[in-house]
Amino acid sequence: MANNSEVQTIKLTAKDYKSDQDVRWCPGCGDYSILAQVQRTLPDIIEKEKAKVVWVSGIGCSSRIPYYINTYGFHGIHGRAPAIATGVKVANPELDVWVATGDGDLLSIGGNHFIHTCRRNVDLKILLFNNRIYGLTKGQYSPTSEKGKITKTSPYGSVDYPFNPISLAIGSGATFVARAIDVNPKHLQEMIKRAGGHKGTAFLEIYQNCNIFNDGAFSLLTDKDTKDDNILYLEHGKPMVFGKDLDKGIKLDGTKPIIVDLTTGSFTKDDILVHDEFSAEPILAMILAHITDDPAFPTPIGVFRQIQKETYDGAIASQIDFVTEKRGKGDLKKALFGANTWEVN
Amino acid sequence: MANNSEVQTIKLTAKDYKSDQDVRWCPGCGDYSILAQVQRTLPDIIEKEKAKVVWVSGIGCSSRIPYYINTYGFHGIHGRAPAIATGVKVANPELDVWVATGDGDLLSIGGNHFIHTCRRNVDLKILLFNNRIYGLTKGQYSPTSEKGKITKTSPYGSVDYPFNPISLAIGSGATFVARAIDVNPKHLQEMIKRAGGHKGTAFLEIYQNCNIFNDGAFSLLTDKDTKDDNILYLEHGKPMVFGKDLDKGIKLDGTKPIIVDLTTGSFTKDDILVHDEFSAEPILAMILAHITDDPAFPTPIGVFRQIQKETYDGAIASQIDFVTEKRGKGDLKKALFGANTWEVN
Amino acid sequence: MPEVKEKKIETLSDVTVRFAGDSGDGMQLTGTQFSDTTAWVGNDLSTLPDYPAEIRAPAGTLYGVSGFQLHFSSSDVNTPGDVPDVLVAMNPAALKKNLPELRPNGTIIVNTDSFDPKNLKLANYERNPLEDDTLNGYHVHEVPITSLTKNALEDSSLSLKEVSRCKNFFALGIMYWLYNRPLEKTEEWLKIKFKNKPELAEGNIKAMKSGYNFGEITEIFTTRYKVDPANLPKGTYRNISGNEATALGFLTASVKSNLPIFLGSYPITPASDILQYLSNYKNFGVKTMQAEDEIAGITAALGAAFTGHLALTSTSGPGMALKAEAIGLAVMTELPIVIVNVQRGGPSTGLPTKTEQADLLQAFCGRNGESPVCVIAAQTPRDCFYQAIEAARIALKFMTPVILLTDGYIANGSEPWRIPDIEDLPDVHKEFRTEKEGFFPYIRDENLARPWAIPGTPGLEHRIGGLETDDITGNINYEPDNHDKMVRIRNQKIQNIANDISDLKVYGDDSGDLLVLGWGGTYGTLKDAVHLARKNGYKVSHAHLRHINPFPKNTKDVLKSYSKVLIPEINLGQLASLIKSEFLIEVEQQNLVRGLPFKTEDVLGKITELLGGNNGK
Amino acid sequence: MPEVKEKKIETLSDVTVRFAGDSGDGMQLTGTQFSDTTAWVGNDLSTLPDYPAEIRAPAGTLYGVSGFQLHFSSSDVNTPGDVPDVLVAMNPAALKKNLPELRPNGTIIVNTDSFDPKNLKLANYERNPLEDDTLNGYHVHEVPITSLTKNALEDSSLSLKEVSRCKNFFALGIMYWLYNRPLEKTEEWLKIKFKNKPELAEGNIKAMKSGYNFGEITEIFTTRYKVDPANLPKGTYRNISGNEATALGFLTASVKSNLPIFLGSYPITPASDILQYLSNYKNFGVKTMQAEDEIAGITAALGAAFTGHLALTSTSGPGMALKAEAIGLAVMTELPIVIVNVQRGGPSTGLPTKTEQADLLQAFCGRNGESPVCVIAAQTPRDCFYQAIEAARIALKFMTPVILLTDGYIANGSEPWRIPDIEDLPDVHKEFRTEKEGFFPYIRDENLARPWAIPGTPGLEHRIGGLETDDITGNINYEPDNHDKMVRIRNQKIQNIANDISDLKVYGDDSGDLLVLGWGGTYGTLKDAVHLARKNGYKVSHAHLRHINPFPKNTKDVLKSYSKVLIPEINLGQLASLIKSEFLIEVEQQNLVRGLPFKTEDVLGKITELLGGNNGK
Ligand SMILES: Cc1ncc(C[n+]2csc(CCOP(=O)(O)OP(=O)(O)O)c2C)c(N)n1
Ligand SMILES: Cc1ncc(C[n+]2csc(CCOP(=O)(O)OP(=O)(O)O)c2C)c(N)n1
Ligand code: SF4
Ligand code: SF4
Ligand SMILES: [Mg+2]
Ligand SMILES: [Mg+2]
Repeated sequence: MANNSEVQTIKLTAKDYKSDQDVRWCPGCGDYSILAQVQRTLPDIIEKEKAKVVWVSGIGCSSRIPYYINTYGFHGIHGRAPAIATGVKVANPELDVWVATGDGDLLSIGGNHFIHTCRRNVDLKILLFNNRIYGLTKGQYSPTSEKGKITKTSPYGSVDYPFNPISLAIGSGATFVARAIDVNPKHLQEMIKRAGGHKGTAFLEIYQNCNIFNDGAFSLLTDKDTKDDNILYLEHGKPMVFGKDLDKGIKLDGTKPIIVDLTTGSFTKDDILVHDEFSAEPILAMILAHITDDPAFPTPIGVFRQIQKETYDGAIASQIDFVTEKRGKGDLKKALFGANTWEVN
Repeated sequence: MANNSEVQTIKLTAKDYKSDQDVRWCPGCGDYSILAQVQRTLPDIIEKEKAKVVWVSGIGCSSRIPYYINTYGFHGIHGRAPAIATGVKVANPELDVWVATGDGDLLSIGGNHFIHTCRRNVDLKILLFNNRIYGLTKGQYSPTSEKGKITKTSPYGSVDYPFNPISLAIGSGATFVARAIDVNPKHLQEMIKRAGGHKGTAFLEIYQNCNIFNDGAFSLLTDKDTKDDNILYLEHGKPMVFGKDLDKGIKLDGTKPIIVDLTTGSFTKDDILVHDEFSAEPILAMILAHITDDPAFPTPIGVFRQIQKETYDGAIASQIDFVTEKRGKGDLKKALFGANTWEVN
Repeated sequence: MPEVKEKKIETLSDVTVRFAGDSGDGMQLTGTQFSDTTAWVGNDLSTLPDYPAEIRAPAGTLYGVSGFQLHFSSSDVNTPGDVPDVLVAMNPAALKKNLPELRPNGTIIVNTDSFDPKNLKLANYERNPLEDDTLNGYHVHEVPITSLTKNALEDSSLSLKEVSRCKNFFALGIMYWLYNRPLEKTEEWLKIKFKNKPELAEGNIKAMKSGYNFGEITEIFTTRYKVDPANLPKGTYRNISGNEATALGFLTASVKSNLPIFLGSYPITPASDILQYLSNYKNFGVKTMQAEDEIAGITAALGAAFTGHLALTSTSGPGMALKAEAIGLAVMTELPIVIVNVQRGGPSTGLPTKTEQADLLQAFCGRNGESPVCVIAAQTPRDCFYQAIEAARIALKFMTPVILLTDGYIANGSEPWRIPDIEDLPDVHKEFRTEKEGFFPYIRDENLARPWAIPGTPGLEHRIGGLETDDITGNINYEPDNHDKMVRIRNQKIQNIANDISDLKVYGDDSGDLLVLGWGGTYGTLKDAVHLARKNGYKVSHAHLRHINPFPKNTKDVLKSYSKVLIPEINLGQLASLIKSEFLIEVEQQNLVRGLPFKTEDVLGKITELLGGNNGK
Repeated sequence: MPEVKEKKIETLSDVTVRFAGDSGDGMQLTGTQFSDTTAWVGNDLSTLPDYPAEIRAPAGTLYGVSGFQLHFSSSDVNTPGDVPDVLVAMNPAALKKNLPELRPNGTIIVNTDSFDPKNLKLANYERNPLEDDTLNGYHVHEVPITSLTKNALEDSSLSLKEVSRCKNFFALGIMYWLYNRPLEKTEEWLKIKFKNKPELAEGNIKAMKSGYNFGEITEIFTTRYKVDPANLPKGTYRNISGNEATALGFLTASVKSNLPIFLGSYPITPASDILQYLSNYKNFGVKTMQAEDEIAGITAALGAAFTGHLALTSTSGPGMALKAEAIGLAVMTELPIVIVNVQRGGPSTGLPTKTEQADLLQAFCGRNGESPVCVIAAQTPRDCFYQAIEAARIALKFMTPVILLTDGYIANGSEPWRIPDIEDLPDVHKEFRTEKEGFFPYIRDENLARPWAIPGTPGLEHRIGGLETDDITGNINYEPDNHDKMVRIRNQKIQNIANDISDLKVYGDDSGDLLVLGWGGTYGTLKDAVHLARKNGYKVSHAHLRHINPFPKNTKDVLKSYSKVLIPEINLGQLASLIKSEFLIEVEQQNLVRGLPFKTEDVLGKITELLGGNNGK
């Protein structure tokens, strides 16, 4: 339903981004926090022009989010959100186009559109609500579920290896790759802002708890007792240290990362790998992507990589401008006449 | 049409793998060489049981190859060969299942099945005939065409960045990743054998000249004058040197590869990066994948990476064995009765 | 202890009850227990769960209401009942949502404890319906179920939350008392279910018994009811839902044909169950692949079909649309595969949790080119079992894709099923070709089926694909005459199936004023409606199509034997258009596209309308 | 110099020629030049290229033969001709492949130089057909075209290979002489084409002139022919193929509606041209996206439709199957989009380079649920222009997906087209909603179209999607009554289009013994056949449907005015089944599914058969 509010002249607030629809996720679902952080962050990213924001989604619990955000929204079909959003953005590059999607939606049925979006560098902000399960269809394993997972469709344990979504995004050429956690609101807000500020495909993986079908999937990263030892906060130009007392660090041995103890005296902060978000080559990002799968390592959170290159929508627009400049605005009569005509009198 | 030859008791030859169908590629097409190397190599890979070989393909010039190989073959629909082949292999893990596909077939419409096949590590040998163009549909750009390419559908130059297929395969978890060139028969044969010998998803990218719609796409790597300076042959345990006189080498500066001149005396072979096909982490492979896109670097040819892990088809079979062992062979009557019955007398 | 009055016992032939409460209130479980016990005492029955679309809607909301309807009788039951006679409403939202459907004069049992301001507001009640005239005209039994449960479990070691979760068993206890059912089945079940948490089993049992005693002791209920056992055929029975029956049908076809199942599928409501059930049968050699999408599901299955498996794929409407291209490939390669479409409300994502019959034409012609497939439809939950076998049988015998249509209503609904003797079931089988002499991949048998020569068979190496194939050799062939011939052969092969299926049967007289013709999940309703109309003296009969492409051979004769034909469908007239085009006869239509099964009275009304108020005389 | 005899000139009204040779022989080019010149001298004409399925089949093979057929006349031309009168055969394979279709007694010009043992073998000729009785009954002109071309270009600076490539222009020269056509158009064209390689232009021109002179001078040809200009309406003409016309129609709709085009498409034969042509019009603001697959193509286009563009997607059969789910989304979201299906031979991959009409039912109902869309079909190459505009007009006005069906035959075929005045073309337009007052996304206008409020419009923020929508507010709504209502509204909206389209027109009398009813690319053939039958005294008329869903309002009346209705189709009877189901009338069918257009004589034969040999009297 439309919201007939006046064009705002003062800065919007989170409330302006709330639609009149009841939010219908399960009580306790991590999606609530993500929605809240989105609504809190949007006023900072898009200062006044709420009408220029479009949320596109596929199908899944996560994909319901457009109904709850009072902007333009398109709840598509399963897996196709990146393609629909590409059409929106190419049609009007002035719009801020966001994609909300789930691990099934983006990485199972929608995998192809995802990698092609990354390849083309379409200027879309993709928020992946990764709960490592199919929520809406009531609990089948997803392409991010761990191997051996027991679910309704894998009563004896799934035989599929999971994707590493960050690795896949990097492998397909994404220009902005980051990760956040639903219950870490400040950091999540920052990541949403960073994604929103990126020109090009911004891929933000958000670990999201599905308390009904996959409760505690990220508890190592969210439980008070364990989170400090298991999260590595990435910050550009900062050494990669972690642990409650920041007493552990990551060091490179060739191309192989190793964990070193900073309390023994053998290593100092200077030995520690320094994060470089802006490296032209995706090697460091790939190293960080892969330590995620290694239980010995902490899970990196933050921006893995951000580089600049021309966007797909931008290139289409420039090409139109260029050709129009060169050949003049199209003349329909000329086009209909073509190269070869004759007269009948 | 069936070939009613007797079960062979002596070693087969290339001729045994020739079907009775006329080969219908354009004269001069690189596909001929690939077909020849396949036919030459198959007898070495699969010694006697021709009937256990299955070739599956999608749609494209390249995808016609099953008709020319006298084994079982399934010419599928566009993009779906990896999925069809997965069904074949899971149904009968005894079979040797090969996928022949093009850059449009595998990476455009078929991208999703490709990355999921890599993720699952299905025991398939995927030969990508990469001619960087849509051949069969007469010359539109493909997801491996360079940006700016002028084709029928991009008269002002394409605005798409290409995929780096090796990077994509690595990003999606492939366990065997290699590259060869159509006109390099010996090396191509070796790569086909290596792929054939791998247990798990083997991805072999073959640079293939389409002399009609994209002639000379790989001429830097095939012309006598330029090829030595532009190809880096990867060999496990060997330093990465190249050039006509093997006088240039690759060295790592942190995670960044640089080219060094071995003739100045500043560097010796010992400074040079040594190839490790079997590294557990895909970092070295990723570095090599990405120098392909850098015109300053030679193009690596050979095996980028090979690791071992359980295959999807293998895991499905083991799970069946395990459950059957544990619960006994299924009893239909019991299954029909279920948990809760009553009698009506 | 209060004095126990002797209560009146009334015998009924037919009762429909509906349990309704919040999603968290365990209504599905309560309903299932009541069904199981009811089946066990020998009634015929039919059930219909009604889940909310949300996974876990916030407690107390209208869209969070979960319902379970059950129709049981001392005679034949064909539907879960049009309108409930009894409603158990665990909260205001459940009352609000279900009241409109209750029979006038019906009985309501409410949990008064939940009628607090917060819940009333969540249910959009401005005033407490227990206190105004909302419930006038109903028999209302107000029971403080929550507090009574708490009282009963005062001494238990369970937490308050756990205690409160037992309240549905208190309600069940009341219902058991009311309808004179034994507690033992549920008691047993609870003991097994909570064998690791005996205190929970005990708590629930105690709650149930307290509910039972509450009925016995209090003055609220003056009458209890008896529904005598139905006269069912002898045998061993179980309850079965449509999706479970489909899965078991395939399992049976697999065992009978000695071909392992390969199911390539992608989860989708309301079809996911089939994948879920079949995943359990690993020790039958069943291979299930949860594919990355519907296209991978069916194409992998086609790969397995090529390789000699019993190939299956299961989905619902939108997923079916995605499989269209691959079904065409199955037609061209003439591989045996069964595609199950558990229809739901459409178009597009539509109404995922609601039922519909609107994918019939899609099954017929939702592909490019002349692409004929066999289409069959199941008509009740248990019929899914037989039609799954039939689909597999035809697919293998004729080397063709078969589309099996079921729908959300019969897929989720359940009914008692007399478990058949395996030997009595139809023969499902197909030989692989191994003989080299005279082998060609597109040579045909008397039914026009081509041979099945699977990879691994020495000497039969051959290639198949989606390009037009040469008659006999199977090579690529672009010749005009060959194409025309092959188009007709593929079509004829499907028509030949008509020689291999049973005639369309008629319930009622062989001719008359009206034939009610249906297909799929409306079976029970149409049958009941026709039964009632006939009782009222109308000359009306009922026929229900299971085979839709091709139609049974006698279809035309049947249609022509009645003055009028009425086709009720949960779509805008899809079977009607096929019948009109095929037989050029006028038909009457009844189309209600409400995401719900038909009601008997809707159809009865239409029959009466068509035949006139004077009983057709 | 030999003596020049005066040659006889014969006037003909109607000629069909076919150029045939190896793919490398430039036959398409030769044919196009002959057409252009023929059009320029004022004949009406129609052309049909026939490419091999292979990209570049090996030289000399049968499957490497490339043909170009051209029918020209001093009166109306509706088809490229049933059977050629003249065959130019550049090699044995071309002769072998095309001879069976030549008119008995027809003329053959062969390049004798190519009849060497190697080429004869490649063409599967056991003996040289020039030396046995194969060509008895034809007028054969044996010309050593290759050597004559070489002789003519002896002094040129071109390489031998280049010289040999000029031989098609020698052949063209002969044909120009034979049919009395001027050389100047082709001369001009060659000069522009090879402006950077003038020696090539010169060589080809010289070859052509030598061919012309060869006809003049030698004794081989005794007669030349004249085909007078046709009586065509005044105006400026061009040749146009169906795919080019489709692209230009959309471009026109874009300019007229002031909406930039967004075309999301994936290449596929024979539809790729549309994407290719439209990619050239960047300076019209046309946005083309070569998507990763057909699904991305249409869903991106839907995104662009939401954002206020003229949204298009183009494909052929298998690609159409893949778009099914997304078309359902377009139906539910009620967004304007045109989906072009250039039909080819099916099912599955089928016959990619051949024509067919077998995707009609797929267009109608190839989706889940009740998912009605508007379906229209173009009937000739130039008609594609008008139907593209019509499709865009309806899509925008009714906020609906429209499926535009063309086929490989009219897509690749070409004909002269009188370029219309832009002002005379239909109005295509749609206002965006900007008014906030009273806005709801699913409020409707008098046609039942909903408003188009595009992102960026302040105050009209709203959400759409594939779940069932609430009437008016567009919120998600799962209620039974709303669903039934919306299903009917969506259907009624499509039916309303019937109020906005022109009546079905009849060629011939308004009533009679037989109506030949067609749709799509068979137009010209049916018209010709009916024309000939009428000349023979039969009471037969012709009507051709452009709007198929909904049918024009007078369709029933038209059908009922004839004793019989014949529906010829290149499928097994798809329009026939729609007509039967909609109007309950018996129809006669003629179905040839050979990947080829009908021949006039086929249809004429059927008419005669139906009406009896005695001219229907
Ligand atoms: C074409 C199609 N296939 C399948 C479905 C069923 N479906 C809906 S959502 C979903 C997956 C949901 O998982 P995810 O994307 O991880 O989202 P979540 O619910 O976990 O947020 C599936 C399989 C569908 N709606 N459409
Ligand atoms: C569903 C579908 N979409 C499109 C096509 C048309 N098509 C056939 S092959 C092809 C691409 C060919 O390119 P590639 O895979 O690179 O193979 P190549 O011919 O270059 O070997 C396309 C677009 C098709 N056959 N089916
Ligand atoms: S099912 Fe899981 S993901 Fe979906 S709303 Fe409930 S808690 Fe959230
Ligand atoms: S078009 Fe290109 S890829 Fe295809 S057969 Fe010809 S040369 Fe080979
Ligand atoms: Mg999920
Ligand atoms: Mg290619």
